[in-house]
Amino acid sequence: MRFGWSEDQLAFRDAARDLLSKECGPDVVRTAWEGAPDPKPWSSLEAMGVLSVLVPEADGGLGLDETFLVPVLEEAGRAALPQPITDTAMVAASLGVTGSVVVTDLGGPIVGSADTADGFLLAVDGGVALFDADQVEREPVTTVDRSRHAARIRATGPGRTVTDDASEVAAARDRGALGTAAELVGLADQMLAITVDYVGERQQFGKPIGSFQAVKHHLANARVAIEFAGPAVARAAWSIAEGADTASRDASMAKYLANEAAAESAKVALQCHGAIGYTVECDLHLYLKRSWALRRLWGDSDHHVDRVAGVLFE
Amino acid sequence: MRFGWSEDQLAFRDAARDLLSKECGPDVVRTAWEGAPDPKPWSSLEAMGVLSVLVPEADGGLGLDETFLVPVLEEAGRAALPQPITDTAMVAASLGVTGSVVVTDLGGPIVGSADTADGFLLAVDGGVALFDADQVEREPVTTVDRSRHAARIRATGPGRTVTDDASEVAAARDRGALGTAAELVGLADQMLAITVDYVGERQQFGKPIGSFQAVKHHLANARVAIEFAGPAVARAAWSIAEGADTASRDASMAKYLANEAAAESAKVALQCHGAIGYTVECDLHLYLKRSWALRRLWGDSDHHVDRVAGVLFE
Amino acid sequence: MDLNWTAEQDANRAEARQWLELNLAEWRSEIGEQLSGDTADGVAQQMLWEQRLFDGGWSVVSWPTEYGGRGGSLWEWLIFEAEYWRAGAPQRVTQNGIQILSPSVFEFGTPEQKDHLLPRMASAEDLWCQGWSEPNSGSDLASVSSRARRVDGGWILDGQKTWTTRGAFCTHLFGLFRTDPESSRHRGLTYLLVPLDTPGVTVRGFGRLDGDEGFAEVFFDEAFLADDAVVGGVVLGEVDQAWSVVVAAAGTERGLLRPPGRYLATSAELIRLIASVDGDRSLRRRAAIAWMKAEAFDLQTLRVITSLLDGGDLGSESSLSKIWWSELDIELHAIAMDALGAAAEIDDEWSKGWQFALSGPIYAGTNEIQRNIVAERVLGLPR
Amino acid sequence: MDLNWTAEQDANRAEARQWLELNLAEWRSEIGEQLSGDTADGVAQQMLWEQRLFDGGWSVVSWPTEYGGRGGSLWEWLIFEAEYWRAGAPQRVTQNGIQILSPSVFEFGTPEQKDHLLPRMASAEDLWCQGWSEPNSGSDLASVSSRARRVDGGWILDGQKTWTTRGAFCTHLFGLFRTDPESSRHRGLTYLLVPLDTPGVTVRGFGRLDGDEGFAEVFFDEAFLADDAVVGGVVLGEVDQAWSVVVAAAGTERGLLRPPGRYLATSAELIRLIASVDGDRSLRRRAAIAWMKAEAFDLQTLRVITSLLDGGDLGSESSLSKIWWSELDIELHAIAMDALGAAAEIDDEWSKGWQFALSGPIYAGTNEIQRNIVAERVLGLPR
Repeated sequence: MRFGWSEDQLAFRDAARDLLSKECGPDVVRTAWEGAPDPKPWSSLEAMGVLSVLVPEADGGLGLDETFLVPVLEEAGRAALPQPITDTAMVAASLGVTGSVVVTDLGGPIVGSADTADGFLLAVDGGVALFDADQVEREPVTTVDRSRHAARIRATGPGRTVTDDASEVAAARDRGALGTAAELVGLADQMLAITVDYVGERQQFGKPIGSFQAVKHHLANARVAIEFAGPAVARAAWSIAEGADTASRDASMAKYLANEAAAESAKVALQCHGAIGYTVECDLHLYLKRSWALRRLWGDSDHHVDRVAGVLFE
Repeated sequence: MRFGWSEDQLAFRDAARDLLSKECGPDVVRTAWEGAPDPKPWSSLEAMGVLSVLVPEADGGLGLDETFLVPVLEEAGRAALPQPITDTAMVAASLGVTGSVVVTDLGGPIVGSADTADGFLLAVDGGVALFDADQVEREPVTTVDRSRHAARIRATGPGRTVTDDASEVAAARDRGALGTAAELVGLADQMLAITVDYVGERQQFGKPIGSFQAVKHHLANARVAIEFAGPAVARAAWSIAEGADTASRDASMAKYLANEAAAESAKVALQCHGAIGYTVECDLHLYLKRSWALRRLWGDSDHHVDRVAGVLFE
Repeated sequence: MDLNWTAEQDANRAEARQWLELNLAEWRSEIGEQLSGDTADGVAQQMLWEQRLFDGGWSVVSWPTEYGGRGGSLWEWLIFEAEYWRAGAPQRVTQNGIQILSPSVFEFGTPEQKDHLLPRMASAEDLWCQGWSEPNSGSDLASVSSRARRVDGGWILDGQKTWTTRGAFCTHLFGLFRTDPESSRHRGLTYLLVPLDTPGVTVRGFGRLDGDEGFAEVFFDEAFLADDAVVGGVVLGEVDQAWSVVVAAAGTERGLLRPPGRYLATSAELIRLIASVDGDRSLRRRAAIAWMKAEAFDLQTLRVITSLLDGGDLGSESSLSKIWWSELDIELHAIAMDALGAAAEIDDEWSKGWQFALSGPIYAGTNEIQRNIVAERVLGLPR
Repeated sequence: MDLNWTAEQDANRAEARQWLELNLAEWRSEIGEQLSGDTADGVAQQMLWEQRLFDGGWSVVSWPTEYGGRGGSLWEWLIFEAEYWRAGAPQRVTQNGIQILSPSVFEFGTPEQKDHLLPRMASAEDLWCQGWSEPNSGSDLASVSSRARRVDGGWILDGQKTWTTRGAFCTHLFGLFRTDPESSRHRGLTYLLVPLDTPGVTVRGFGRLDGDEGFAEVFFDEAFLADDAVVGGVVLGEVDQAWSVVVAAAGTERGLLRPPGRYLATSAELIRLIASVDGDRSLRRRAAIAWMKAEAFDLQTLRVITSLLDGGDLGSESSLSKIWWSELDIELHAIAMDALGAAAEIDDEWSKGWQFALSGPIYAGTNEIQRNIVAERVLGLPR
């Protein structure tokens, strides 16, 4: 028994965090609201091997498992990395599909980075098939988080069957829930951190607003939710990596707790920022809106609670 | 349109409040924990006409309606009057059944004042029948609120049919929910008032604990819940008195909001009292435990929410 | 207690309903696609709507007819508002003037100010925005530092206001300015009425959370505000005595009553939404609970109006209402978002409503401040 | 990361499970109807159980064998606790000594104190209660006013402690006493060990919320506490320096780790209850959520133990756990109450558990205090 990331996993994560803090600050996220995202952080992550963690070494990947990838996805969430890293690095890679940006509709009908993706992994008759960018039709969707560049996708070409195996598709969905849960924990932590900084500086009634007990308790609630979502995500990474019997249940639990932690953190972050946070000029909204989108991708809270209840009351 | 109690209704209520504050203080509630309740407040209310508000004048009652009775039931709740006043004055009286203490199982299988009641109104084959004390068998139940003197009741005699009309039985249940809702609003207000007094006096860290923002916000939440439950109870009284189409829905709404207000008030009252409230030596527990019992009598929150949802989504 | 409306009130309701149905249809066909009221083009559309409302005599139902009102009672106001929201009519671009400024004009204005300001406000000739918050004065309103210096024939204004709702589209601002430079906190402030085209006043619109330009910063750079820049004078109440105006406004009934019809209308839409997506039992339960809360707010408002008509006053109890409706609005929209599932992220009416609802616990005094008020002034807890 | 238990740990678990099954059955047949551990007769029953635990070597799994422990690691402690609660074994009457006093004895006790106190605590020969709270010192522990005056050969104690859990059934009290009469707040306090049969000490049991005599008041009326009233001395740590002991105890790992098995066991019972009453979907959802929270607490504990074994320390993060388990315990029991419906008011195990759960956010520092600690010490917000 040892429940903590290894030295290697931590080093890999820290490298990603350094990279993202340099190359994917809020200004970079903002550019993705205006047009195509800056390709730099994505290609740096690619160069680091993040996109091919799950790809076997024989195929040019790192040949590692989800316990290496998940800590990095938390960092991608913290940075609100515009591209759908869970789709590419977690779901597509685990199905043996590589490409620079591979997106999928397995997590829901509204697909991110639809305009720049070079691969589309679409649900087809109980299996999944891969389509090139010129084999699909995009119906763009304006989402609250503009940096998602989302669309509904319809295949126009034949595609290449990736799997017909329903259990592989189900496993891919579990990985999508896990990856998104990791991003949400990072986002929750980021929203909390921004807010802790803000309430320490903002003065009202002659003192920092962070010294008011109501503000303290709001932020403590967010911290509590994050504290207990993190281990659930880590455990699900391990369960999936090990192929444990409980992998699906654990993925659902991770997504549920991460959803709720992100919801709590988003709520108190906005409230404690007050009017300053209620503008698109404040960076907070970049993270807030990403968290709203990810909460409902790869299954919302009700969906995952029902899956867990299904196991407990089977 | 005029949404407020009349002068007469207020005068009747105030008389009941005066009477109960003199004759049914916490010491009197405590005696009901040890044995038979002090009969004084009950007989005073009887003499005032409270038990026969709904009884026609021709039958010796006051010939008034629920809008007179409900404000008094709030006072009975505030005082945690040990006897089941909703059973007697609201439900039995509206079915034309009089007697000193009439109890019923229409609100649930566990019946209060089972040892001292002189009439038992029991559900029988879709209708209700009245049984004397010697026509029933009691299976005593130890409840958390010992002052309830509760039992499960089984008829052993033939009884007297009161009604076979399912709609009258349903109306009796609505009245039971309404009366209990009124008691709960009074209880919620009482628990809050006791706590406001306490936190104004109790000193910790060199000041009254009521000056801490966390304590303030707890108590403000209880006050908000009560503020919006009260009008729902008043409206249901009017709807039932007028025979409005929405009477059942309104009774359910009243019971739901009163349940939640009492739950909120009970929660924050205990928390703000701390260890002092967590003892049977503190009066708070008398009101707390009564509120727990009444929340589930005459339909719990889920039951009443489902009834309202049934109307809204019919 | 009598919850029946009178025949006259029923007739009022029918008249309002009919007028709204007809005029909304006409207005909608006139404007084509309806735009957000927090954009320049949307405001232009809504000015057409305000004009209709005023011409129809519905702009300010409870005001005396001499100021452009209908002379209606609070009941008629409530009935109209219920119909207004039920009909899906747009949020009023005139609301900051009508809801926040007008009660103070009624109470503190000179006859000349009333005669001039109120009809122009009702007819939307003047569009008023609120100049209270500043970059360093949000919850702590008494800390405002924008200054007005007395000079011959007027005032020189300096400083900055911000988060000014629809400031970029308004003609006038009412605001608090520090006129006694030696003063601190709530003393020495004056309530001034400022045309936004005054030289030295600069307005910069900026994006609210939903991206619409619903907020503005207003900069005052040695701006000269002539005493007659507003007919009747630019000072409302007494010089250095703005705080008494602000406090009284919080206790007056006009405007501060939030119309419950708005939340009843949202809950009715929510129920339609959930019925249409075949919501499961727990969504239906949540919607029923939210509906009950909207209904309870309506009932509580009936209770408050009855009490006002009996001579009571609103006082600090308005804080109870503010907590309730703001948290209810979030609850209603959160349930809708959950019912929409994956579609919740689409930028449409529901998600706009969700974002707007999130401002409820912040504006008009955060809910943290409201809970302090409930605890201290309603319950009497020590400060 | 490796969430598999070793073969040795699996064997430990099997051994514990088997021992508990056998011994609980024997103990239950020995005592007949099991009474509340907060009554005199119930404590007598539980002393028989404590004796079995000690004889079996399971009383203090993680203590060194020289003090009556099993010399197990924190993992073995965790495994045993999970099995303990899973088996439905009773709450420990020895817990205040083992969980709260013993960490301080390990850190601050003299060798003689350790040799004497710890084995007697493990074997339940001494039953310890905590003398911290006073009528005017609850959340504000630093305000204690019970006094100890130094005299020849000992101390004279005066004052009162209260809400002393199981005080009426214990043999000894550990408590904070003001030994420097000039001192205030957290300075000048001494941590004293007091046999409850000391002349001048009076214990009065009284009813907790559930009516059981689970609380006591302890009165000190010129009570003479001889220096040798406890072998090794009655002062733990240094005179006037109790606060450093209290602070260190909050940061040490032993005892303060709340065993998650307790909540996992309750959530398993809850799931059985709801399955048995054919709970509707929303009850099942609520139970699944509560189960996830219990599971998350288990996982977070595994994370904390891993970190402790890596040389980390617990520190203020224990406040996060306290908030979580105390509110989870209420949630678990509230769902059970709702599942029971009308039967929820019956005075039985579930309603006892509900009432006990309500004490969670109050004792061991209210959750309001814990949230302050999280905000100030974990997040670094200004005090």
